[in-house]
Amino acid sequence: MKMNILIERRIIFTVLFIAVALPLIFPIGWKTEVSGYTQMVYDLIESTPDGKVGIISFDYDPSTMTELQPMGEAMIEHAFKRNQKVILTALWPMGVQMAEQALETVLKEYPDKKRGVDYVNLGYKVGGMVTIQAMGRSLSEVFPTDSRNTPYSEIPMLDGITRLRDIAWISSLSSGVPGLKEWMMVARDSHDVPVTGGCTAVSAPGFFPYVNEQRQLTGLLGGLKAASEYETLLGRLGSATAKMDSQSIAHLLILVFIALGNIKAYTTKRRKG
Amino acid sequence: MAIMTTIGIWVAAFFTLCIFSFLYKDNPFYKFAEQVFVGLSAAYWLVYIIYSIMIPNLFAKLSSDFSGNLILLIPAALGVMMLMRIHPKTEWISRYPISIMIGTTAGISMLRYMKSDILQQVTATMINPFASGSVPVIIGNLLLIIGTICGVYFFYFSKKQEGISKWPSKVGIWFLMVSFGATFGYTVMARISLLIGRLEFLLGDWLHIIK
Amino acid sequence: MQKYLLFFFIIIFSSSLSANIFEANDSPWDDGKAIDLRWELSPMVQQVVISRYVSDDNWIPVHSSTEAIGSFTDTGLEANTEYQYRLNATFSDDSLVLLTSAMPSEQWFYMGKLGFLLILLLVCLAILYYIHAAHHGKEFFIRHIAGLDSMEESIGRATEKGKPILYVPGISDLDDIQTIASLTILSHLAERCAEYNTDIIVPCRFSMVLSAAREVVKEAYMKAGKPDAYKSDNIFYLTDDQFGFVAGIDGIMLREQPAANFFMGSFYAESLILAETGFSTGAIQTAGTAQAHQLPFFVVTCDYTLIGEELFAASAYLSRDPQQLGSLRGHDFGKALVILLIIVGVILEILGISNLKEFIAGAIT
Amino acid sequence: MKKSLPLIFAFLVGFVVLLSEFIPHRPFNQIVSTLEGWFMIISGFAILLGQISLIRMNTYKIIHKVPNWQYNLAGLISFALMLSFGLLWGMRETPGILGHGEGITAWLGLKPFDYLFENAYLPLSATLFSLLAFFIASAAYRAFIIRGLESNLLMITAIIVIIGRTSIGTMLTGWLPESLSFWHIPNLADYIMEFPNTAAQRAILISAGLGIVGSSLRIILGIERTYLGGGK
Repeated sequence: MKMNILIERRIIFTVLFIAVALPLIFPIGWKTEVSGYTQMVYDLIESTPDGKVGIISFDYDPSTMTELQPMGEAMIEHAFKRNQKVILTALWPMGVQMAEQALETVLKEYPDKKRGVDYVNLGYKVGGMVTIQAMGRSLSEVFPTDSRNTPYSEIPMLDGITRLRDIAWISSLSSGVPGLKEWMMVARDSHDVPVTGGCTAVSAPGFFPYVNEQRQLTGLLGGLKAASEYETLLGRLGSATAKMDSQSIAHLLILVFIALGNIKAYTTKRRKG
Repeated sequence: MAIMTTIGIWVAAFFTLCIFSFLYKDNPFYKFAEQVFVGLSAAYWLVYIIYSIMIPNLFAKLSSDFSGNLILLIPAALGVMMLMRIHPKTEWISRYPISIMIGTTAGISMLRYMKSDILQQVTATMINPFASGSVPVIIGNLLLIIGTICGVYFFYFSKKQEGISKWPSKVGIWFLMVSFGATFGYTVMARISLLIGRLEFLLGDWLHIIK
Repeated sequence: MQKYLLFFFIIIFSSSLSANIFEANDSPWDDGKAIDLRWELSPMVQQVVISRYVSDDNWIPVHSSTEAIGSFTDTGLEANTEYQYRLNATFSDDSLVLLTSAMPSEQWFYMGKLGFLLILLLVCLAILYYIHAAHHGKEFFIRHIAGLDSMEESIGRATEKGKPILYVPGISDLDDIQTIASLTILSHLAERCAEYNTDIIVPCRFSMVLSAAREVVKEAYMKAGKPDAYKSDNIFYLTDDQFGFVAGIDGIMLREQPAANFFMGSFYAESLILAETGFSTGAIQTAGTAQAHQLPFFVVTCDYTLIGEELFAASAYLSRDPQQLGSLRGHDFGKALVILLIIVGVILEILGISNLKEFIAGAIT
Repeated sequence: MKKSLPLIFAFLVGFVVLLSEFIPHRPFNQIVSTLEGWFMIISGFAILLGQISLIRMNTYKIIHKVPNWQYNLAGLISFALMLSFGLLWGMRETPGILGHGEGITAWLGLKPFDYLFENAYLPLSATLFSLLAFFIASAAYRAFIIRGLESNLLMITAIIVIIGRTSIGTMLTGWLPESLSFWHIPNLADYIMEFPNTAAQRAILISAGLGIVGSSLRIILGIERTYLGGGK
């Protein structure tokens, strides 16, 4: 019995490994459709006037970067494309490194964007919901300096930005607590700033009730599929799109596993019964 | 520089394979990699707490304008009291900062959860289901209202659920099951994505099989 | 008298026709950071620009419009400071400048949050009332929780097979209320196990949980009158690493083949691995967690699942602790209120009345 | 005394936070604003504490040579390495005690702290969680067996969502005419998410939210005091 389980398991592991690897080596190029919630996120940034300042908060660590990093890159790029300025921040310490990596990727295509003028990284702050609440009163109290130790008052793009109300939109890329939910609760429901963002697919179903008439969340990007949809909207062949073939094949395989499992259970039951 | 980058990629590949070896069975490589992870993670937190919180929000303010920021000595003292938790004998001192933190969090979460997760959700369910012209949306809106009410009723414990009052709870559980199914589907997607990311590293950055 | 009245009406009439009004007032019921501006101009106006005085003849535009009658709220101001506003109106052949000023001040209540406050107070008072009542011996009914039925079945099966029962109190530390609820359930289960002389194995991830679990089980054995049957070695620390902990439990399940598994408390990604291995060994499985993401895996792999709040209800039911019972009853009051509000709200919406909805949602300040 | 004073603190702080939500007048918002600033600093210390105790526990294991202590030693060494790199040369844009360390950065291609992050921390963290993909596959095979009505509902929804959230769904039912577009699998998956899923998740949010309001209330009033340790 024991051996059986282990061997069976290893076979499944190997098959999955191969199924995910093959489409990476030989891409198929299937198309994706854009869903309504992704469109809402896109429209929010698209309809924000030039020169406005948005916040992108990197609230995740490398464990979920495959899903969230493409969203971060696409959103920075979108803001740059629309001539908006972005503040990068993080409620998770690992988010700071994620933000810098995303920025590096986008800056390759937008080399003339300048730190302090078009974007700034304000770094990591501890405290989650309470800290966001403090940002609602004063950003410079929470962020005395940016990650380069430049004082808040000396950063040109932050001139006239004193508290959350002065921000045009906030996007949180979130894989847990604190993250999107805390931003939504404080920045949207208490300070009336539009909040949008992305989350890992695991937590997406739990965020759907917030995308409602009241717009607690303006749209939602749930997982890699949504990231690739956003890339499609931007007209950018990014890293998420390239991975969707593998995703599709692996999903098919999982369905096959479920079917096989049920057939096996049925036959054993019949043999026994 | 190029050599160090290549070495870095090999180190990364080594650690990746160490973790994957757990799939065969628990082994020394996995245990080693795991402890390295724990150590690096602790150091990462420490460094960021020092450079992003302690220095800019506390020490820099105190050193640039001590008399103007005298009040910051209070949280600094409370913070030090927090560290007293490390010894069983002085642990009681940490109760003061903890009580302040817990009190603040309790106050803020009470307000924010009441507003966002209760009131806003209630008002978001107060919709006219027939406002839309399209049949699927009308049905959807009805499902939304009925599902929310029955779902909340499922979590209502103070009443015997017999006879007719059994039904809302039953319907509530059906909705919960549909939602769990959706969560399951999304979780499959999430987990596979993570694996794709790692394979992309192994096959691309490390082995250069894909570009 | 009539003459005066007539004169008065003429003045009002003419002023409403031709006079241009521009006025500023402190926004009521707020934190003194906003000023309401209102203007009425003759309908020929083409462009309206409102600016706020900053310093040294410096005016910054805060709003522009093409409407003859309109209003705007300027926000982000300092309380108790006088602000001057200038309105520049452009007509096809003429232009006009109007000036006004106001001082924002803080009030003692946010009127927009009245609905919020009332409902919050109502729920809090209900919770306090029921806790108070429970302390004074009032008995509260708790509905049947299907997941708890598994206890008898599990113990029965374990006794019959002579195999132990495995109980995992979640992977969170003692500061998580789910872990506390889990320990309450453990206490009850351990007592029944003691009665039937069935072993109960409890692997723990944290030392705090370990000592609490030992205490709970020991007490349960004493209650059952079998303090000698208590084996402290059956409750042990495994490792505090997440996946290591799971691997350890997997090993136990395959080796010991427990007749029943209980997974109660806070679980994360590992729920799937645990429940799947348990399923394959054919044990009766019962799970309970408030971690919504993990429920799907438990529902498909376990025979019984305590869903979300059911975990806390089960704990209150088994412990009969007045604080838990009272709170639960208070939360139930809240749920009944929510259901009522939704039903009334939907009916009003269908009738086209949205006052209730606006009152609850309130203004965001 | 050792317990009652902290309880009073928690009450005062929580109560002022509640009041300031509804009273826009001074001094409440200023007090809360100060508290929020303090909260951040104290939380910083709390995290410091967490990491210090972790390292202390590791050191204890090494000194007392508990089984497998060698692994803890590896952990401790990597901790020391990463910490000193970070403190000396800082990370990314942030300078450390010795500034930006241009020399060593030029040699490594990255700052030493970032080099360790990218080549050790990042792969470890990402791979640990990618293990779950394998476990979900094996669970799909062995545990998702059709049983009662309720688990069937779960399975059917799961299958629609699994297909709908990939390109396969687009291909399978892409040929459907406009009038039947509701049955197009990606649309169906979105519909499930938007209506029944939202309803159920909303019910979960509301009932859990009430639980949080209740426990916050009990903490503020000092009825719930397990956070002080040592039971009731």
